[in-house]
Amino acid sequence: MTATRARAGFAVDQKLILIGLLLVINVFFSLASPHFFAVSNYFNILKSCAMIVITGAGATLLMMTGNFDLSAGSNVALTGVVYALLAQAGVPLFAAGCIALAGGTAFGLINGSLVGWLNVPPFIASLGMMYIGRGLALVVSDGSVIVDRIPPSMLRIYQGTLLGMPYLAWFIVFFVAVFMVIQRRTLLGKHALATGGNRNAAFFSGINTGRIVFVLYVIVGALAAFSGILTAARSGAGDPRSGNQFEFDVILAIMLGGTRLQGGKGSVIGTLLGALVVAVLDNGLNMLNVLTFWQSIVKGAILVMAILLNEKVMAGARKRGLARASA
Amino acid sequence: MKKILLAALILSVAVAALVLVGCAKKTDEGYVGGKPTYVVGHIVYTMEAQYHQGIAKQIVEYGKKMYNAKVIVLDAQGKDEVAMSAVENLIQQKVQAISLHYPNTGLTTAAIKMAREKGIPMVTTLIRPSERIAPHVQPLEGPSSQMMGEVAAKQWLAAHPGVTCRVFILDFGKFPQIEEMRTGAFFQGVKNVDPKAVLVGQLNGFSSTEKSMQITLDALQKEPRINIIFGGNDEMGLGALAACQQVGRGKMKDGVPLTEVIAGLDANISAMAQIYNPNSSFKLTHGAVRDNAIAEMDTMIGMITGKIDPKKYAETQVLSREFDYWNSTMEEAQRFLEVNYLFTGSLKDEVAKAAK
Amino acid sequence: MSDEILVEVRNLQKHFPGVRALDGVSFCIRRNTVHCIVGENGSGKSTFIKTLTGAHQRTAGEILLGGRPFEPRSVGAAIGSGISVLYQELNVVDDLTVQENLTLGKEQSLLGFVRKPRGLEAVKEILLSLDPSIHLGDMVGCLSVAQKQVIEIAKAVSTNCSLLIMDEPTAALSEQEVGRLFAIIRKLKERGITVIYISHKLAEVFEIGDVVTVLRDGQVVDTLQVAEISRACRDVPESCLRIVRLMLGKVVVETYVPRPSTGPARTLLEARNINNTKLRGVSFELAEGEILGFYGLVGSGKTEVARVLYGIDEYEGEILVKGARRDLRGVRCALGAGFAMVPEERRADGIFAGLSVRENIPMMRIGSILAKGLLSRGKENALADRYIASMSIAVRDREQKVALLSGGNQQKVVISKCLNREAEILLMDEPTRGVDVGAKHEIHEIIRSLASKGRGIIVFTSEMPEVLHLCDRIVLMHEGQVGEIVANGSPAANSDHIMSVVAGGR
Amino acid sequence: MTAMVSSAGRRRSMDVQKIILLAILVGIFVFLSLAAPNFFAIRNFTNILMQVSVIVMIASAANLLMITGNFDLSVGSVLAFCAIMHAYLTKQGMPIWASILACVAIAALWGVFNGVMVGVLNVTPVIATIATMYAARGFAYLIARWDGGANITAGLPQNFAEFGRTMLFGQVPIIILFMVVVFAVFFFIERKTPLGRFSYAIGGNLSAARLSGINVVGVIVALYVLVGALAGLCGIIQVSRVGAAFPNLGQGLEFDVIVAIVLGGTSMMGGEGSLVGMLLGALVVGLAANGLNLFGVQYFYQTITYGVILIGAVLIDLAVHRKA
Repeated sequence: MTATRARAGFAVDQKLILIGLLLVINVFFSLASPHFFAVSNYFNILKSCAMIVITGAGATLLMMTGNFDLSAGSNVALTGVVYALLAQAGVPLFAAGCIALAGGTAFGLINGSLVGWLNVPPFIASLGMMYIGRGLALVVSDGSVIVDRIPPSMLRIYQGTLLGMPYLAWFIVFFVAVFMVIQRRTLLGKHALATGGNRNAAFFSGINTGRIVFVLYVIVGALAAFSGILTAARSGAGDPRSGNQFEFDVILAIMLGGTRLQGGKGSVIGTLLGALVVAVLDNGLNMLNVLTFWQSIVKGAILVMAILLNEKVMAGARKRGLARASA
Repeated sequence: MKKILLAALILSVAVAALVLVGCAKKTDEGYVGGKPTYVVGHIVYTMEAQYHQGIAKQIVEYGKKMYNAKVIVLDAQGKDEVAMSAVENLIQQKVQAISLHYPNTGLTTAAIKMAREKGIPMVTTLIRPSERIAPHVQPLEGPSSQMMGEVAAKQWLAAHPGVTCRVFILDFGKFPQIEEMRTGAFFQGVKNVDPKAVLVGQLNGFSSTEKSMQITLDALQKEPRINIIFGGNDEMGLGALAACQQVGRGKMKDGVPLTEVIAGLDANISAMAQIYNPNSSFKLTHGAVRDNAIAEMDTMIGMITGKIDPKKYAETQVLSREFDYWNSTMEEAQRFLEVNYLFTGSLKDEVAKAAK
Repeated sequence: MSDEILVEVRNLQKHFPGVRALDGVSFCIRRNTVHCIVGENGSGKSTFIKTLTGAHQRTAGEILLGGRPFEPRSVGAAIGSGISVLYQELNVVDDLTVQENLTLGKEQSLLGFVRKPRGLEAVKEILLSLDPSIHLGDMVGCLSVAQKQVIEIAKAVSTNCSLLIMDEPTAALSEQEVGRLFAIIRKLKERGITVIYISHKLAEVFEIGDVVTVLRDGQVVDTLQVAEISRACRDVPESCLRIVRLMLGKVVVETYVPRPSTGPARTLLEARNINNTKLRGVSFELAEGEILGFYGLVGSGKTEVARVLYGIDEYEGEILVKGARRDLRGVRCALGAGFAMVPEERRADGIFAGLSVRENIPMMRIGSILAKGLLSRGKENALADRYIASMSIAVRDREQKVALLSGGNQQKVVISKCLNREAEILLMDEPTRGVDVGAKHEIHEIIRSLASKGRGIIVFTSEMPEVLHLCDRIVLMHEGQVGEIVANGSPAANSDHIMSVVAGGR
Repeated sequence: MTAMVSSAGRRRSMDVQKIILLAILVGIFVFLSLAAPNFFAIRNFTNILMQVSVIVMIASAANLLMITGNFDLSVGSVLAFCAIMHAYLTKQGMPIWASILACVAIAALWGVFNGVMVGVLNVTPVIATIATMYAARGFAYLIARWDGGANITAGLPQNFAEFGRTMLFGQVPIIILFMVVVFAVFFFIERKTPLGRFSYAIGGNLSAARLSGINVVGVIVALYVLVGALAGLCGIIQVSRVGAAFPNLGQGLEFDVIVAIVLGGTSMMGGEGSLVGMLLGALVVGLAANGLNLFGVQYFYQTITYGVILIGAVLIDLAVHRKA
């Protein structure tokens, strides 16, 4: 039967494009810049996109249900500030981290309740929370960077390494793995896909779609909070202005990875690849000492190209009868 | 279909590549003996502001001329993550020294330490890091800001005896050091002249002329008696001016303030053109571009050659030159612009145009 | 045992603002029977189902399930108590495999991890017994409508439901598939499952039903034993019309009346040797004032012909309109060439549900309501009223949202929209699908009158009665080729011959 | 849960939402007139209108676009691009009228670019317009740089700067006139022209629209062009108001626009919405901002209020529906 083949083919193709794209730009940069092709630099790249991947891993599942979270960036800032404030107040870092995490999770909880239970459109709910969160971050920090009396050990999460690999890289591996499993092997993953694929079907199968969405928002909130802690750890300070436009980088990575805004099929790996493409571009372009304004233009071009190729693949998949060919 | 994919892929990547090479090329020529003696990095808080672009240009120019040094300029785009990966990026590119301007004081400290581990000395500028462990270049903004405040108040009171100074300030949203060196100092200056002076309001102008205009409009609505406005940088000052003119104010008669006095900061061309226009009420600014850049460059080279101890906090202070309609001549301004902003035109003409 | 009452409905009431959708419905459903519910669109059938399955909360009355009062608060609750529904819009997830769909919502899991479901053999067995051509690993997105239905049925069965409700399950099926579905329903009966079967098609009621309840305007007209009626039919054919009369209050008997041909008609359309991925060497002609029927099983290529003529699919070959060769690339050139189509999927491709009747009708020829290049409300209203009258569309007023109309009236709106195009050649893909008997009759009348006005009409249908009643000539499709073209009324135009052609090519 | 019920519900919601917005508007209004200093004054109302004018102008076109189920995140960047372009050209001595035409044309081209990507190549609007957003902003900075700075301020013809601040009858800033005109035009388009009707059709049922022979691609491209052109025009107006061109003009504008539209009851899925609702939405936001500035509230709290209004408005709306 063609069906199974079609499915496999589809999945592979789409990843292949990103992988191919990655290879090409990697080769290009390696040739163009003497400093690019080095383990340490790849660690830099991983570090620079760690937060995006970590949050994106969960957000991918959320987008598979047809929802998204614009408040992630504000959550990052708020959590970071709270974390720093607690640390400043002398709370042991671990405890402070837990409290901050709880706070960020609560943030996701509100998002989840608004969208999952009260049926507020995700755009409005999370955009509103984006403003509120940003505002709160500025209020609690009184708009200034929280840095005095912060124990230097805070930096360790960001700068430390394990077996020669930065913690952040390990985190990427860990979270991507976890959420791959969740996506492929768990009820949550299946039901998320069902919710986005055909809400009625999910509903009639007795799946509580509201709860799925709610849970995923909470998860994304927690992940964003964790990213917030990492952000604070990066500078050893809580900056209420950090994580600005973070949510876009996340959504961009997810969509590059081939997950549709409308929900349905999606893949965590795709998100990882998408984030890497952007990160490698940023890093490489800086290596080539390209003027920042050109960088943004090139970035735009590459984005469109990647999506175009995705579309082509989708179309191909459709031709092979994956989706119902409609006029 | 596969063919189409491949073709599209290769084609578009190729195009992108060409663009890159195209703009990467031109930075790498004109060094004595074909290659630079030193390679250093300079991280800009954001290339959006004319002031910061100005400094960047100066460092590149001066570095090349003076030390045959190549300066890699990276833009932090006002984002922590970008700033940090910029530092990592420079370390990766094995530069010999880095100069960094970023308002997150914690991040700058962390960056200094990170670079130091890799044996790369770093100098900070404009915003002092949270820990004073490395050389720092600081324009003396405080005194100049205060002086501007005094001049503004004097001029206002001279023209309107007995009318208390009502000050409105546009800032970047509460940065302590900005408070200390710019907004606070300015208001202090006003108070020195007019003890009864009141601060009507201080709001974030997001260093955008557009937003500053809107906010100033609201401020003037709230308190029409505002008569001294200070913009945390020239962009905001111009916004304030635009707002005043929108509501039929912003006027002077041969330097005699009719409606209010506006001050900015950075001393860039657009500000100067208004300052020497006898009819507009934007009249004061101050700034240091070239000297700041020179100090940064010298410090970096000094640290590389071992003349300066990269682990010791030493503040190189540069004068932030104050300009106003009453106490500084257009010729001085012309020279300042030429030196600092590589200005090639003639200020006189600009003013003439603006005054039309 | 089989006489035991499974569901008893007593004076069920459901009121919506302004409407009494159900107005005191009472009847019994016996265990292990196929209980048909018939009635026009808007007679309250779907409302009844929704109340029974907890999608709606009843206003008054009571339902007894197996003797005990039954008050489903939610769809979940209804499923829990063994009631499953097969809705018209299929509720399967295309992105999941057959197996994942079958187990969706009741996966065995350990700490949230999906386990290899244990009861799989059971499901597999059910699926096999229903349709062996479906494999557990297939992506549901690649299956046909019928197959998706089977999956839903299998799912219902595997949730060991005792009552399965089918809401017009044959709407999207070809006769062959209908046959298979009925076989499945019989199997279900063997499994001791009671089926509530909702349909417009009396033939189906006779074939599969045990008991039939007739609804009209939210009230029960009568509940009858199908066996009795059919016996009656055998004895006195007229009494066969009794049930029809019950349903409509008026009699509809359709038989083909060859219309007097007004001399040698001009050829409107000529297709020569059309080929594409699905079609092989299709050629036919359409004369002015002719109703040409395309009949065939699903996959026989009749829909593909429609798509080619309407410029949706690519093709090789020649298409001449009034003798002039036209190259149909894209819907807009097809429209330009004088075609207009009533699409098969009314909801998906036909109506603008959110817009009013007034706004829907002029969509295909906005020019018809323009005055000096601007929309003229006056013209628009006039146009809408004209069609509401001529098509006797049942609406509150022309401002009513099409979404709120019954299926039949929605279809009429779609047809009006198409007619307003004033095209010479009308392509009608399943023009009466999901339309009640009364509306069906009216639509047929409309088609005939259009033909008599000299339009050329091509009807693509999977209902043999429709072809036989309506069309002057019938193109029998088989595996993408024209099997045979029979003139209606000729001896060749009998169901046996037709079936043999479409099924076997010869 | 069937298409019928939900869509019916949404249609009803439209008017309800407008009423709610109106209520909120009046509420804020009354509160401010009582509490805020100098709020209740003609000049302040012109002031508020002046501040929402750019948003309203662009949103007038963007509203129709969103009714088709698409949106444009690049308006802010295109605005900046045209602002800089215009400044650059006039500085090079091009006559103002010519430069205006040229810039609006270029802005329209950005629109074509978006429209083709979305309408023809089926790139999802998010990615397509974000890409344009990056590109246009990038070029804006580059042009400024080629001119030798981070912005173009010096050397602009002064009389043009004056023009943007002209007061009609000494009371009404001319930009408000522009706003009224643009709004009226699009009100007309929405109600009276095929373009408006087709937008609803496309948003309501894309495939039905195609099969009805509506030129879907044409409509979408046309709307993107209109949005782009208006963004460009606003850019030029801003230059003339501010008296200088900055590449960071219109930052975050795309959001203010979308928020105004969505607050006004246009669904992001398309198919429904109205210009009047959008205007109310924009006014709510503008009024709130103005009030908070009058109180001299730090922008920290302003952002919070912004979010609360957004969510609050929708929640009230939903609550009302629960009852209805």
